Amino acid sequence: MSITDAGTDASTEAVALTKRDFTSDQEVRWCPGCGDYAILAAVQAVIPEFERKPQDVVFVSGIGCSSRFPYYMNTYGFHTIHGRAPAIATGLAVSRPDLDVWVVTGDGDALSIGGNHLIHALRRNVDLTILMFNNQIYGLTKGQYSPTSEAGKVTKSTPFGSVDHPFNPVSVALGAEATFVARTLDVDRPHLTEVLRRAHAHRGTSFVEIYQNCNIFNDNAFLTITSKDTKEDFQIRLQHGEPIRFGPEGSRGVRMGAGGNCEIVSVDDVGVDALLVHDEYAENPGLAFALSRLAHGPSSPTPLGIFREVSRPAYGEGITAQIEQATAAKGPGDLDALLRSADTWTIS
Amino acid sequence: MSITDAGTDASTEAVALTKRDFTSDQEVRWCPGCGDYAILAAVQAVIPEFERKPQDVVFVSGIGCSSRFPYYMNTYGFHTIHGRAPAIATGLAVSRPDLDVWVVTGDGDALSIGGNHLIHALRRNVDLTILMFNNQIYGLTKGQYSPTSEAGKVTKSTPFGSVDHPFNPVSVALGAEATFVARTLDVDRPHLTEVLRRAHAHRGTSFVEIYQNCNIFNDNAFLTITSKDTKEDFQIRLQHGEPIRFGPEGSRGVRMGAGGNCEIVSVDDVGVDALLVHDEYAENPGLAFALSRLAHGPSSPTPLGIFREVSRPAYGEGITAQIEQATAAKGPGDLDALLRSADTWTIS
Amino acid sequence: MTTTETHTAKTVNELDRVVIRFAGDSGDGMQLAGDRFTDATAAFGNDLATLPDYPAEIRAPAGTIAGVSGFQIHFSDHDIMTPGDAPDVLVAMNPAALKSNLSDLPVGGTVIVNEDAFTERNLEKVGYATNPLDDQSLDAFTVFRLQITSMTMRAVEGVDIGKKDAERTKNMFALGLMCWMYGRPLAGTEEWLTTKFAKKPAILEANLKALKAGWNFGETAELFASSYVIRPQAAEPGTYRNISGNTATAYGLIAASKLSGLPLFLGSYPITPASDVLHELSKHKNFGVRTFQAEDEIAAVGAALGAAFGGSLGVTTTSGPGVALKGETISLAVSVELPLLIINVQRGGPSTGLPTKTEQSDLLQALYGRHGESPVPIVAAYSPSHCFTAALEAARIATKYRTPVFLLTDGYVANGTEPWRLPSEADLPDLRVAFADGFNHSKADGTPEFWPFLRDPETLARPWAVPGTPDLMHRIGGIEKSDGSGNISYDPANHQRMCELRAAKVAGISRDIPLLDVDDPSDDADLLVLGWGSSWGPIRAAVRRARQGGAKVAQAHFTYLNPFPANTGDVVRRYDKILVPEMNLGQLVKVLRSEFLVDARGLNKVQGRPFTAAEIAEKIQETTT
Amino acid sequence: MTTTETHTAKTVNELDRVVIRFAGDSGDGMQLAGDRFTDATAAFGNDLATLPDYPAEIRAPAGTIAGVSGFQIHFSDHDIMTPGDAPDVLVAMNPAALKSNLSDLPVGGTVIVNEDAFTERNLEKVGYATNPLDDQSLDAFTVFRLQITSMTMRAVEGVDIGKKDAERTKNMFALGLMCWMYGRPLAGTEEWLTTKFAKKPAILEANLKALKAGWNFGETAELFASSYVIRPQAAEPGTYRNISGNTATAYGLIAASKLSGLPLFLGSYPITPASDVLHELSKHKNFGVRTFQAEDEIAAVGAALGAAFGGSLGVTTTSGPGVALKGETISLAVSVELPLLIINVQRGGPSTGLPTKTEQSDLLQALYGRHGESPVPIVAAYSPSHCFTAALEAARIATKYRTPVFLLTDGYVANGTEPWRLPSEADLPDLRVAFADGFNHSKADGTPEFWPFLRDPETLARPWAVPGTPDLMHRIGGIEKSDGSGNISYDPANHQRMCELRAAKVAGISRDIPLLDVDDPSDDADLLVLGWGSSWGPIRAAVRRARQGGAKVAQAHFTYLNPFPANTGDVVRRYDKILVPEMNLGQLVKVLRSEFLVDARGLNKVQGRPFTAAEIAEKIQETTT
Ligand SMILES: Cc1ncc(C[n+]2csc(CCOP(=O)(O)OP(=O)(O)O)c2C)c(N)n1
Ligand SMILES: Cc1ncc(C[n+]2csc(CCOP(=O)(O)OP(=O)(O)O)c2C)c(N)n1
Ligand code: SF4
Ligand code: SF4
Ligand SMILES: [Mg+2]
Ligand SMILES: [Mg+2]
Repeated sequence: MSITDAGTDASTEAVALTKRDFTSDQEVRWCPGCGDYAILAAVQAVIPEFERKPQDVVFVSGIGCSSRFPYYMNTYGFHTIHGRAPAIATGLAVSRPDLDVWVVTGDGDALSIGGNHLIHALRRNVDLTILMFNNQIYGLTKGQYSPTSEAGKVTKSTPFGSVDHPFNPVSVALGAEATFVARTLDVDRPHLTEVLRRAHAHRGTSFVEIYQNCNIFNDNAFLTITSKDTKEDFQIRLQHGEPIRFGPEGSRGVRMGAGGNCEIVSVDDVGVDALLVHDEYAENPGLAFALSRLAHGPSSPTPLGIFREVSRPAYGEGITAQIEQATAAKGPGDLDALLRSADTWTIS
Repeated sequence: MSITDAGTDASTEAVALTKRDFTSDQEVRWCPGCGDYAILAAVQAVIPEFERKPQDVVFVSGIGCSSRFPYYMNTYGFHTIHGRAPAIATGLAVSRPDLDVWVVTGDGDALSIGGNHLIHALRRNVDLTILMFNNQIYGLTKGQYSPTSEAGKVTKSTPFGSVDHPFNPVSVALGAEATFVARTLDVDRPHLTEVLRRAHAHRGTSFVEIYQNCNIFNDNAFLTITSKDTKEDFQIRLQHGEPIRFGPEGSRGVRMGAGGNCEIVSVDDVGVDALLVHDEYAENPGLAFALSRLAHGPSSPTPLGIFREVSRPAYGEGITAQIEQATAAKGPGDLDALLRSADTWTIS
Repeated sequence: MTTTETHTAKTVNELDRVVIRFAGDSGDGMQLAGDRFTDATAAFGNDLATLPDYPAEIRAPAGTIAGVSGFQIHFSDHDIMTPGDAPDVLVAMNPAALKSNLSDLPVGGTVIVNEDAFTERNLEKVGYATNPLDDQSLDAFTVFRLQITSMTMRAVEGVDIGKKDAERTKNMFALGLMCWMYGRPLAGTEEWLTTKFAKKPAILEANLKALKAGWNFGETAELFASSYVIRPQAAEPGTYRNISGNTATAYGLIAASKLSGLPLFLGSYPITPASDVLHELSKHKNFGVRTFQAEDEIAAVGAALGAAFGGSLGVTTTSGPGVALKGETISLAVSVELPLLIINVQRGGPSTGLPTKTEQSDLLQALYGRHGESPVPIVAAYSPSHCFTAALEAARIATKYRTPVFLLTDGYVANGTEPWRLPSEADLPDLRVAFADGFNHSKADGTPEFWPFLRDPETLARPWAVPGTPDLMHRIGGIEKSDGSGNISYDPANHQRMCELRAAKVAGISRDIPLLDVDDPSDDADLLVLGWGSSWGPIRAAVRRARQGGAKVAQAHFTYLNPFPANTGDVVRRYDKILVPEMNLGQLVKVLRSEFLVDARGLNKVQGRPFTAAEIAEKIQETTT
Repeated sequence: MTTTETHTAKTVNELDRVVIRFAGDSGDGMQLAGDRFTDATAAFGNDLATLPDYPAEIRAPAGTIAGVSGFQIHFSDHDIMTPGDAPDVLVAMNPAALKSNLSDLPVGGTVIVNEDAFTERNLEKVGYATNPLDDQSLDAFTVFRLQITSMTMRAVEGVDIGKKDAERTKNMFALGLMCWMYGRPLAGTEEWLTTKFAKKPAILEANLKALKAGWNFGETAELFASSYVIRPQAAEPGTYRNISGNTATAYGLIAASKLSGLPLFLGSYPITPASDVLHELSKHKNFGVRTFQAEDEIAAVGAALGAAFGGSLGVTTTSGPGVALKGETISLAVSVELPLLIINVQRGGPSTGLPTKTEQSDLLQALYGRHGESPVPIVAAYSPSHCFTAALEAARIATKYRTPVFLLTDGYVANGTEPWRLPSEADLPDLRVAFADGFNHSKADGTPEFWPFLRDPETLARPWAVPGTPDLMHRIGGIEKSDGSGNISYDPANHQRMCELRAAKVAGISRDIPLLDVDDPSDDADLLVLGWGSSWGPIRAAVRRARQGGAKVAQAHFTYLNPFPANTGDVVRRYDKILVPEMNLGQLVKVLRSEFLVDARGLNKVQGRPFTAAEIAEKIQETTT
């Protein structure tokens, strides 16, 4: 059987798949209360909608609590090494455009050791759906600060507080030419589900930052934006084509300042017409970037949703096209001819 | 002699230094006509102004044609390995805040293999002056495309044209929380010199992209913005506090669009007051990012100058401060006391 | 059963050594109970060795085998080398703990179980069809079924805490009971609890009550006929503390920094089981320690090398997968000849392997895991406290010879603990380093100049001229350099000379390290048992045991693995048979065979856990008879 | 001197072998002249071997020693193994070329110099105080002083090109002259030039004129008393071409892909001297080849492994520093047991070392450069054309045994060329691979399931089930896996079993590779010369030479270095003395000593250039007498 046959077994008739079809028999081993459970449940619940058979789906991960994810999916899975999942998945996606390839990673895995592979995958627009579980901590190694931890964080490796200024993952992705960038929350199942749908539908690299609570080493990191009391004030939910409003009865909004940076205003003061209308599809990432700068970490009103979705050929398509063109032009490779493509001489 | 004594030898009296003091005895070995010569000359000419003695200056580089730079400076120098200069320089700068540490790197060195170290140095704001010679090619390895090469580039490794979408180095740096970001040109000595002055004066990481011509493997890559005929139309020279204008008699300008992206306009059409006034010091990087998106590669009007300079504590300062605080609080380390800091018992 | 109020006069039996294993769910606080018992034991003056053993998952599901966390302590009235092969007493807080540990218990051993946890649900989770407390499974052991949970709950009744918190104090009950049984005073633990829960008085009260209740239960229950006493060991006079290998490594580095006068710079990326060295060092900033949690292992070693270029004691700590990433930078350090310490706290490989378990399988990587001819000296620690000395030695070699040095420890010594007779700073070696401070060469015309690769004829070390030093400005790099001047050189003969000089420099260190010490009391042994690193404990214990059984066996142990001590050839050629126990598939043995052409044979265990003395003793037996 | 118009009848002498070295400034086009001469020689049917030698700088300053570029060709009427120890004829286009190459020329050798380039300025640049053409320095040689530049300029006069372009054709003049001297026809070169400069007719014309002028000059000048003829070799019948090692490697990979039915995926990051494999492969997309220039070496090998997981033939090409970065990923490949080719075109180390020069110093890195017990098979190519076969073999082993495999070549075979008798696809081995396509195990209740680590009992290979295959969904990873099911397992005994199984799988390959072939014509040699990789040529030549001198010497050469061929122990134990020439400080010799306890000794050269046959022959002489 050749690999191109693999995905096309006609015997699998079109029976609707369910969550159960995507659930492996492995016992889930995160700490009780971990936000990873909710994300797993959401993925397992939504993935049947995508009408890909389990055998055509692959989850690739690095190392971290989050990277245990593939074991729990009844698909193909590859739990690789720390930080390298985007690179490994690139090879898979480029060589097997017929597959549906996902990457599950953590804030340390993706942005610390794996930063370079992530930004290059984004720049190339490899056809991957990347879910980054951001708990702002190293979970698996028991609680050191991560590149998304807030400055001053006291952890095992920073008993006097970290002196690092953190990354804003959405800004990093936009600076790296990402074509799809979104942010969502472990605890908001509908929002998470919708973002997953959109991310999966996007061709090229989709980068999804999922705020995820690590109740053991960084509990309540996202409390302001998740708790009933404060979430209205702290969640700025982006909706394409709509003026950006939030707060009780949409009383607050976002305006584009003259200097190219977004500012939060009172709608009563400025009027709805002054508000910025969100445009997911803006070719220029300026708007998305400006939105990403509204909050550095979840301690101020934080945009959630899809920052940007634009279309650019996926990397693998370009490679496949060159193969097709070369084959059309030269015919399929003839080994004997290749070896004899230089000056030859014959001794008889 | 302890390392803290090293920099403070009183015998070096305050004689004004000259270019010659910073020129090593090593023969310069770039191809004739290479843009690197001009950058070397500019650095050697301006550095005496900074009133640092040669012994207090260190150039650290990776691997590449550009990375040969340290050999030609009569300072301390470390020609390291491919992509790792920012990491190695971080250790040096953090442990020796008394030194003036520079990094010289190429587009491949900094953005391909070294991308992760670069973005983390920027995020941390380590006190480094990083000069990235961008020739949009791998020079030393004889001409493969780099992460800044334009899409479709035909090189030895991409005979059918590359299918990679390139990075915009200024956007990458801004997405990575850089505090100082500038772009300049090998062939414009005054502009280059002024940018070097500003970069050196900045505390924290200064990131300078220098367009550099590789006349062997990527000749004339920057021709539109350097040639007499076209440069007026293609150079957008950023000046703090000034409306952004360019073109013959400043006939064109840059306006901030409603969607947060910069657009090029005719000044006659919109009037000077509608133009964007450049603000290097804007705390929010939105403006700088929007400007960076005006051009993707030098084939359209390209902003040159200082995109952003903001102040944030340098990483090393934070580390030093913690040492000072701990020492003030606990006194200088007492080894015997440390060993005995747990329960002890005595056998006699 | 229930506590009885009857006060019985209990017998006290004297023992010379005991091994206890606490085992329970990750949430049961077994590591804490073990630590406290260890401290009490240390303070009492017994020699001891410990072995914590925790699951790879952060929090495996409660009650499962994967979630079992164990802590073993071996203590005695004489010096001991291992945490013990098999426990004499197993404290099992739930069915999973019983199931996964029972096979280690020798026939006749004692099991103390928390009967309350043997619910149907818990039994099912681990696949017990019937309750092992009720069938014949435990017939070979002395079993004590205690309702530890209920007794604890009763003890803390009335304290103002939630049910969950109350239940969590059951580890203190177990600890109290064991302290009673082996005569460990409670005072130290009480003090410790008081400090720890100073701000949570209710929790404190509950813990103290549970602890006391455990003790009292032992004292009063008719269940236990006797308690035991293990006399303090007759150790060398001095002040002692209990210490783990990772802490000893951190202290050794701080000491090396003080003694050398070089500020300490640690570049590290967290990884099990090495992270604790980073954690420990980051606490001691008042020693001028700079710790840098890098973005990855390459940046970590790079920053350490950059700091070394600047005159710091540059150190990087990691485990095997991290070393695999650092090879290119270590090769640069070899080429530029700068001091650098690479500390590998080895764990189970290949790849992610068994990340929380121990192994000695990175020796060949340390020797050869780089491109080109790239020799690096290697020092290995053989016990928790020896990590201190080994770190000092590694730093001494690195700074004196201007070379990267590997310090190999492993999960076993890193997390294990033992009593350590504390040295005084005054007794520690002088490690001061002289930086270059002037010209060392003249041009043809007599102008003085600085040659960064003009070597010390004795050590072959090059001068270390740190930035900031007037006149000595120079450039170094990874391209081959001219012998002496250090300028880039593609000259063929020079390259050969430089490769040979770098090799000779490292080989020459053999003149500067102690000879290999052979313990051969009968002086006519045929068999030499030769090891390195953490297998020292079980090897020592096994050799002692074998000798007691009448075997003639010699023993020697490497702290220095590259170069070997100068007398190694003489030593190994003196014995007919050489047995090399290693926690790998045979790495040192390969090097010995190659270097000395002796038919050394391996005893190899790759199970994520240390040898037991019995395993080695058996092999000795087999080899000597 | 000037050309004369006198037409003299020239003698033709017959030679059996000649070594010519073209040397000049990087800008002088010596590589091109060498390449063309080689092609003409190949077409003529001589056996040949070439050695290009270019500077590390892209463009070192004109006229300097650092800027000298050389190309040596050895051709003969019989089979030869090396590009020749010393040139018979040196063509030196400027003083720097003369100075840096003269020491290699034996007394009596011929020097052809371009007198025009011996200007005061050029002499000064390389530190000649007086013109060596005018003092006694060249007395020991036969010197021809030709005004190559001026003659070229005159030849191309009237062609419509600039002065610089005109001057640049002087390499064609030199080539034309040498072709005349050794009777190489010009037709091939003329054809090649015509294609190359199809769009630049003026340049074409100038080049053709210069070429012809050179030939004519030889023909007519009274300077050269004779020309030489080297008859075609009596080689095996077949179709031949000239090929470099890097091209042969690329072709071998394409062939392996076709023969196995697995699409080829190359993940690579450019690095000298490996980049040309990437360049070559990226041309052949019509073979379905996917080339991925990654952001770094880690991504390159990662992507190749990802592609292998998907069912491609995953390959990564690099040199030593790149391998140093790939160790962690290779260790993952060992653990997940997926096929992967890692091709190391070795260069001078450590660190950046001598990046454009050759060395064999990464053998121990290939064997041991990873953490944990991480065995990887190793194949090494011994000549340029052998790279093709070696690549096929590496691919066969990787896919059959589901393991990463190292293919070691080096700068010498990679850039060197030799004639290659072309195989036909039909004669190449069948490398077809069977993916898993169904269940292979049953649960206790009889439900069928797929066990990704249930091994083939013969090869110990695990099934390769690629994504897209129905029913076989499974997860793999770097944590230790349960033998069979492949589920994560921390079980101690399982870990030992898996480590041993992985080792046994690799060791078992020895049953599947040819025995070590020993060439011992007298059958009573005492000395065995044993080598690996590219030192084959000089070893063969040296052994032949030694035998001609009467020495009894046996010779064998490893293509497979892990595992060794099954008979290796027998072979090495059969000889009293074993000599192992290596371009390193002794790596294979270490392994042989360890494995077989034989006192093998090294002959070690680490100079960035291959052994000469004389160096090895001398050592053989010394050892056999
Ligand atoms: C090469 C390597 N370095 C370090 C580690 C140790 N390590 C494992 S996971 C991890 C970080 C985990 O953090 P994150 O990616 O945020 O995932 P989380 O556990 O928080 O989900 C580290 C440092 C490793 N396994 N491999
Ligand atoms: C680990 C490693 N990988 C690859 C190389 C080969 N290499 C050297 S420089 C270089 C790229 C040079 O490009 P750039 O950084 O843009 O510098 P330039 O030469 O253009 O100035 C590469 C791929 C190397 N020396 N080391
Ligand atoms: S440590 Fe944190 S992230 Fe990891 S499983 Fe536990 S709660 Fe989740
Ligand atoms: S190859 Fe290009 S970048 Fe390198 S020295 Fe030559 S001109 Fe400059
Ligand atoms: Mg995390
Ligand atoms: Mg470049």
